[in-house]
Amino acid sequence: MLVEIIVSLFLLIGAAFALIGSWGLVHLPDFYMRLHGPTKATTLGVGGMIVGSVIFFSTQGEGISLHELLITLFLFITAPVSAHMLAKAALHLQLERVEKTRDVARKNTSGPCGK
Amino acid sequence: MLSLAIEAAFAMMSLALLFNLWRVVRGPDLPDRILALDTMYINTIALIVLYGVHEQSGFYFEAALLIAVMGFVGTVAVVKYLLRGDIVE
Amino acid sequence: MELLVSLLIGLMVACGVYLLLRARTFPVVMGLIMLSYAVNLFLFAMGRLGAELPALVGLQGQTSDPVPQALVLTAIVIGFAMTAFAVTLALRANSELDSDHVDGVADGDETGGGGQ
Amino acid sequence: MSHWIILPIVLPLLSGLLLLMGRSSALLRKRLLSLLSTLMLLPLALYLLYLSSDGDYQVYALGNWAAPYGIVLVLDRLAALMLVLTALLALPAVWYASRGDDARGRHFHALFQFQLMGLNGAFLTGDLFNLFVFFEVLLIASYALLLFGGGRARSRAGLHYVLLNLAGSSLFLIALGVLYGVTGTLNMADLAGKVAAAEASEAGLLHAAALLLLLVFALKAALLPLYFWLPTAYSAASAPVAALFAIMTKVGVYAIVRVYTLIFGAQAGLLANVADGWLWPLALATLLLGAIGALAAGKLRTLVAYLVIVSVGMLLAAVSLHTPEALAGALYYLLHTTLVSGGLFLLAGLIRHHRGPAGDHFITAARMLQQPPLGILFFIGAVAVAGLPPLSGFVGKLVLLTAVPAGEQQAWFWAVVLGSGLITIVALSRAGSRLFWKTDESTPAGHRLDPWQLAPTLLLVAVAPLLLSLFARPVMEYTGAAAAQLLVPEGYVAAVLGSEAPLPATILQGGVQ
Amino acid sequence: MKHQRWLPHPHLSILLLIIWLLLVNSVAPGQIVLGVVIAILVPIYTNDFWTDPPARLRLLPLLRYAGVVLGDIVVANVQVAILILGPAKRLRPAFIHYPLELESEFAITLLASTISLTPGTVSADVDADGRGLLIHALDVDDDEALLRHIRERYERPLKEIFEC
Amino acid sequence: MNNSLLLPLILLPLFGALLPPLFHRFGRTASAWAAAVVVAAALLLLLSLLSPVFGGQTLLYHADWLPAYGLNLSLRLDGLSMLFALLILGIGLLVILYARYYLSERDPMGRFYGFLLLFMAAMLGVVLSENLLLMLVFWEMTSLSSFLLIGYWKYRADARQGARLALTITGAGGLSLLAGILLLGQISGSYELSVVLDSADIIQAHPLYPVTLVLILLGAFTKSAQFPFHFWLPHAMAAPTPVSAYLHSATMVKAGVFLLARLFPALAGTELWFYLVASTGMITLLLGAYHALFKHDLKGLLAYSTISHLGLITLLFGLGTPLGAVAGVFHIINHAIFKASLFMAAGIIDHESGTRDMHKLNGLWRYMPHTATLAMVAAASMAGVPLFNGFLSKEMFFAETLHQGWLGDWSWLLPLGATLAGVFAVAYSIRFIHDVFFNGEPIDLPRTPHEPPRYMKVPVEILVALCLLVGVVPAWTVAPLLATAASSTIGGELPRYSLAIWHGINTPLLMSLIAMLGGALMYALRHHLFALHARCFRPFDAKQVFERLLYKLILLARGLTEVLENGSLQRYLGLLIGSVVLVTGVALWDTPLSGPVPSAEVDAVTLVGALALAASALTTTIWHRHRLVALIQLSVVGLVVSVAFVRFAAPDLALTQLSVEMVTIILLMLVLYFLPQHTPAESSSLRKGRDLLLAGGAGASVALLAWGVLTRPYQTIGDYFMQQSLPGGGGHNVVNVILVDFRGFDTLGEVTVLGIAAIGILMLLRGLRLKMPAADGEGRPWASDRYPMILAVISRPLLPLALVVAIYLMLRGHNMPGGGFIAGLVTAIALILQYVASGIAWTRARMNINYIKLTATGVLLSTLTGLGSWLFGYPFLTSGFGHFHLPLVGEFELATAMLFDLGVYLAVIGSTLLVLANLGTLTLINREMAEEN
Ligand code: NA
Ligand code: NA
Repeated sequence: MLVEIIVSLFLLIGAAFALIGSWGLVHLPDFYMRLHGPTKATTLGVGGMIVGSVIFFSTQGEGISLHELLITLFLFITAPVSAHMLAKAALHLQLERVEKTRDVARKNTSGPCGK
Repeated sequence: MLSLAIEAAFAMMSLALLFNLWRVVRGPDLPDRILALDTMYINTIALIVLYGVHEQSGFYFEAALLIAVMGFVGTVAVVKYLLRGDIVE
Repeated sequence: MELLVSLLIGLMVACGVYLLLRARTFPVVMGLIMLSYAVNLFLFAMGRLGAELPALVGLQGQTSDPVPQALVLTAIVIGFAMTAFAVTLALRANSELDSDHVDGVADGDETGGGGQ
Repeated sequence: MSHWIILPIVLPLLSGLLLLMGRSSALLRKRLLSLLSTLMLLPLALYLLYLSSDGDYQVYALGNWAAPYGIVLVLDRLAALMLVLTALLALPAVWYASRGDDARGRHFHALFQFQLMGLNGAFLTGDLFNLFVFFEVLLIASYALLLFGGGRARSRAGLHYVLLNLAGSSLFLIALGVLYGVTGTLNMADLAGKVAAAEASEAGLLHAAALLLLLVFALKAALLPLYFWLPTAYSAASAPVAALFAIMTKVGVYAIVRVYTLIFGAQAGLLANVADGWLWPLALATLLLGAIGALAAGKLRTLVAYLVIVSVGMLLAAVSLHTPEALAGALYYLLHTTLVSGGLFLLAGLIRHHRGPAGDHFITAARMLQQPPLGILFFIGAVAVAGLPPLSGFVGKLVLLTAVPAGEQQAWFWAVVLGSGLITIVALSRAGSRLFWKTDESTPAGHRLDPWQLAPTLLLVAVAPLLLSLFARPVMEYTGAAAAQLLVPEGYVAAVLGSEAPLPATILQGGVQ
Repeated sequence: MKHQRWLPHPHLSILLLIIWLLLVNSVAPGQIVLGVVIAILVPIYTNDFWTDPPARLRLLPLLRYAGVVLGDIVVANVQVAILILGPAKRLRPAFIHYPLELESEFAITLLASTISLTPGTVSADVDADGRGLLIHALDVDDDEALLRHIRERYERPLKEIFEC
Repeated sequence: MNNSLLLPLILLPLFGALLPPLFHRFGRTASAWAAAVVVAAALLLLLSLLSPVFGGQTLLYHADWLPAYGLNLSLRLDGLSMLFALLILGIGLLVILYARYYLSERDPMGRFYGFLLLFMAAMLGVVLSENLLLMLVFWEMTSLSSFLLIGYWKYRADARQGARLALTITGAGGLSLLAGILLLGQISGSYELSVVLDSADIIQAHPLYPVTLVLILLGAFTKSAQFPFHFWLPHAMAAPTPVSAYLHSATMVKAGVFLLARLFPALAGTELWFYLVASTGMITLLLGAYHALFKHDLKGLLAYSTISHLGLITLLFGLGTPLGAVAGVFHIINHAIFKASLFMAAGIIDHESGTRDMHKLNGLWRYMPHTATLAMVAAASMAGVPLFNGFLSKEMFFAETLHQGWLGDWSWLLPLGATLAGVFAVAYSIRFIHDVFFNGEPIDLPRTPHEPPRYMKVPVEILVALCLLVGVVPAWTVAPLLATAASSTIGGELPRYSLAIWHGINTPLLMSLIAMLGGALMYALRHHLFALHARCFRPFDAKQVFERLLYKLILLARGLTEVLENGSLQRYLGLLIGSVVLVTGVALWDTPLSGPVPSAEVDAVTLVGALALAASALTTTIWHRHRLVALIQLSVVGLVVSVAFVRFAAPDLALTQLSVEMVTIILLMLVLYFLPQHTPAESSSLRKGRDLLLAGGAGASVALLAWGVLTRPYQTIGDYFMQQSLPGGGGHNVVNVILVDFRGFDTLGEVTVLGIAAIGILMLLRGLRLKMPAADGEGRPWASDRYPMILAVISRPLLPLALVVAIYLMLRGHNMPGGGFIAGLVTAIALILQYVASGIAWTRARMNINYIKLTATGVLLSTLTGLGSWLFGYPFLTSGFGHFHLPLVGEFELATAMLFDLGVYLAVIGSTLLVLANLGTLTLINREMAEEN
């Protein structure tokens, strides 16, 4: 029962963060800000699910099941690349940003790529 | 308890995916759509893991793993295209 | 569920066919891809949708029909090979004919008599 | 179980793979290997013909899995005949190609071998999905071969050909899906039984599947209204490729014969002979429109391509009759038309190379340096393909004309066949007159003929129709037997499904302890 | 280019073995044997593709670093969740340039990934000369604090792990 | 019964046709000799058979050709065929001699004799055939070989057109004859003449008799140049004169009347026969005779005269009486003799004077008296002057016209017409002589005429002698031949007839007299008649009309073809889709749509997935003109389909779909670079509407099919696989066991397809020149950062990690979701990522694999695994597996299917990289090319 509660908790946490991240994607005003929604909330979103799953399967009586952790591992390797590349693309395309965005850049305002 | 939580999680994931879909469709810019697609992939991982727990079956692990390993390749390809046109140079 | 899947397959076929009927190679290739999604799903559905478990030996419960799955796998691979060929050919045609029109005619010439 | 049956598939596959392994510069060695492999197919096919000639079915269970579960190859008279035909056509084609046409790009011979693999597989398989796979093998090889050598015309024609066939492949899968979804099986013999036993509630779906399959095959066979792609495609291909393509439409015809005798034949209960009502009028219209197209053609390759369409109309009209006589005649005619039109494509290639910039267009041009041999070949080929005596075309036409049962059908068939025959004669005499008679005599064009290209052309254009005509009786006896066998599909079904399933093999049982 | 060694990347091999055992979800002897074989063979065959791996790598600091990052991710997730759920008007987004001390590309990449993985910041670009990162932050009030935070919490440990 | 000498009669000239071209290198004379010897040999052979035939025997020869279809190599030599064979070989021999001198140095003589002998063989075949189908074979061969002969002077437009006209008309007749013969065979039950000729009652009573008769007559009439098909014959005069002398006197055109004679017993004697044949004959007789008079070309005159005489013969057979037939046969002989000699004489005149125009030809008597004499005799015969052979048969003809009984009160029409034709015949015969040999002086002839070489006249002399001999002493010369021929024509008792020159003064003699006088009068009035003719008849050139008609026909054909095949793929695809909708509609029309199986509930997540699928499919379509946007929408479809496979318990499918999805995106991105970024808006709303209709129809069709199947129960072979997978295939993952074992053959084919596609793509890319856009769709220049650092640094270590995952997927595929294909794709994606992240040069330096060989090796490995089973006596692709035990490792399984799967793995890597890497390299190549230029 306790296990069930813990698993449920993790699943719900995961789902909640996935949802929040996706909400951010919908709700935030410019691309650069939207970029934060998924890349953050979904890390924990998936993470929550994974932990829930690990606990769930490890308590099914068929030994410990940790392989779901690999999903997180690979996601941690690959997800930042997507985010980084997307940001690069957005800078290159000079996507509009909300006006209040401050530029604390050392070089120029349009980003390092704008030559 | 668990099944109720799973139902709720399913509902939230569905809503999340709908949000993603909205952004894919709405754009306005290409990076937005790509980002939304990428998020869909990642949310799909979560959904598959959740489905595995729901079905109490480990057969779907590989699908989730595969997305984790390969899902970003599509994003990278499209973004590289936006940046350079030529993705393999 | 059966109705929903049938309708979805039908919708995908319709979209695929509409794209297939476009005049430029790239939308046509997208149409082919869409069509192959639809066909794969169709072929898979022919093994019915009621299964809860994958077609693995030793599971308790209703497993899915493995035959259509094997067919779909073959179809996916062949479809991929064909798409790759078609899209490369589109490239070749675009280069040789100076147009990506499926009939190789210049822009703005809709029904164009490619003729002989 | 004789392993010979799998060889027509495995042999070209292996040689195709070996051809890919070799260095790309070693063209001579590749030619030899390709020729040798194609040459070996002929005795092999003849041996299989001999095996099949006693009327027994040879069933080869791949992976030792009995039908209907595993894939089986089934050798009957028809399959053997098609194998022989393929070998007979392929050898001159690859021989011709080896004199230079294969050097216009890479991997010609590998592609050629894969094409043969696909063809032979399609003729041998007893499994409908496997037929799809072999269709794809032969199609993808044909796409590449069609485009071999490059150029604008090929790109455009190739694009149409490829895209249409891709749509056709999707259709094939849908039809297959419905068949499987209703009957739960893919083996053709098993399907025959299941379809025959189908209840009224399933008949509509099976009917749809049958007609969709018919469309797929009709697209390959080039039946109205799905033949419009063919003239441009075939006339764009290089000569040896077009020659080999002479059998591509026949694959469609073969599939129609096979499926609509075995699965949807006369014994198919509610679905008996579902294709016939569509085939008959469309085939006749195809026949006529093909002849009209031949008359309209502006160059020899296009003309021959239309004659291919004419032959398809002829064949399918006969097939739709479902009588042993008509089927026997159709199979004879199939042999004739495939070889002769293949040869004419080769001849068109020769003429093109020897006629300077005019190519094979029907315009006045300088006379060819060595006109007489080409002229004689053209005359013989024209006689053969127009169905004039004494060559095989006449025999085939005669047999088909007599095969149609008296009555309204006969009147239609005769009128269309004879009418299109006349149009064909006019078209061919005009073509020959333009190419060989109305010439500018001042300075001959071209160069000396390559006897090694002339010989394969001669084989197909002249020797084949002559021999087919001289030995019409034994050939017709064989095709008659093949037709009889086709019309009693119970034998096929019994041969495929009747035997007890062999026990699954476990070669490595035990192992190291 | 090819300099075959028995164990070109021992750390990688260990990682691969762990991954293998996780994949098969078993520590049966057979799987360990197979995993060892794979863990040895795969790096040999992919050696050429990883020409500039970190010269040295200190394992314990690395593990500590991983723990820190994971913890930060959880905390930041909650913070950002609150930000996202709140009105967007309140947010103070900014592009911040972060001058790098790290020099190895691998380490820089790890830092950039860490920044991206921790909610609230994304590393948007690397300077052409590799001397700085462009970071987009969702909500900052104190630029310097953020730069300091990254420097202290992530870049220094990474330096410790990979460089002298 | 089986006379083995008959076959050589045909085979001698048939194979002999090869000799003259071969002997041509030894000179023209050698070539002529070769031809002559062949014909002489055949003639001798024929003469050796003379006595049994004259003794009333019918010699037969039979060999099977295609007996089941009634086509046999059966020959017959009776009186009629003897007569014709004699004409063919006899006159043939003379023509060979004549042609030797007629043809010029620059005419390829070997070819001429070759064609001539070929024609001769065909003609002999026609007259010697016992089997009607065989006769048709030779019949068509005469058309073909005469086509070659008429077109012999191929550089002349009139020769080419004349040849084609003749071929078209006689070819059409041949096809009609084929149909007629087939019907005749159907009615009488055999194609053998001996049966057919005995079945007159059955044939003439059969409801199909009229159709049969018409079809056969069409064949005969076209060949014999009967009205209204007569117009090809004058244009066939473009042939060298020896050809005309041969084809249009004794042979080709006689084939038609031969057919009338041959089938006389079976078909003649009915009212229909009379009306069709006799009236055609009569019209032709008059028409030919009339036009002959007004031709100024010598050969033209002879051509129309031939038409007229053929009409006469036809009319005689048309009467349907035995005596008429006798007269017909007799006139065949006579006409052959005098017309051949006239053609030859005309040829001599043409040859020696350089023209055939009677306006110019005058007074040649002075230059060539010998030839003139010969011509006069022959012309007299043609006119029906007593003491010449033509007179005898013409008298018989006049007599027969008086004795027919079909026309009742209108019976006088026949003798009237006959006499009128006689008048014209006399007139044009006089003209032939007087206009040419007398009538003043020649008018600027191209050459000064003189007598021809000695041997050129010999054939004419022989023929003219025959005219005289037959005319004067018919009983001693022609009588036995005529009797034999006529009796076998009639097929029964010969009627009483007399060949005497003098029958007393009777109506026919009167008619002859009228013809003579009238003819002379008409010739005297010729100038007025010519003027009248020129006023009333506009010159009508059938050949030009034919050419124009043909041209219009070709234009029509071209128009129709272009309307059908407008080269628009959209139309062709539209037709295919339309057909799909049509046949599905027809098939499902009266079928209940849904079956008895209840549907499952739809859960919320699935519904959301469905929504996503539907939305993205629609947006893909709607925004298809914005290619990249549509592509992203399409990716969503792919993702949802993958998830659907998970949802419906098909993990293998999900894995495959996902990995193929990745490769496809890379592929499309690679290609899109070189294509326009946007599709122009060019579809009219009509086109859009049509396409929407088609798309909707196709979608509805497939949806109906899916719904129909999904709601019906089925039994599947799938259960067998579930049971046999482990014991028989050694694997738990049934899908995989099906792929590598149960249906491994499919998989082998599938990877072969992949390999071939890769090779084909490589071929397409070779030498491909492409424009590389310098800016993206919105005109922005590309970013400068080629290989983003973070991407490169992550990609490199990802490769070993991905490889481990691939190995894992592959090894466990047999028992769990996975397998060689997916593993191959994962590996390929990891490798292609290196290309994307670090570039081609970098990757190539590290991985120098020949992808073609890798692909081939993979397929080869799978194939060899399959072949391995032969060693154990099992069929191709039989798998084996076993459980093994090793210390430390424990128990594990090995299966040959794994080796097979390894082959698949390698082939997939090879072909995927072959495609992607080579596509990627395109830019490199094009950049280099651009820099070079
Ligand atoms: Na971050
Ligand atoms: Na590139």
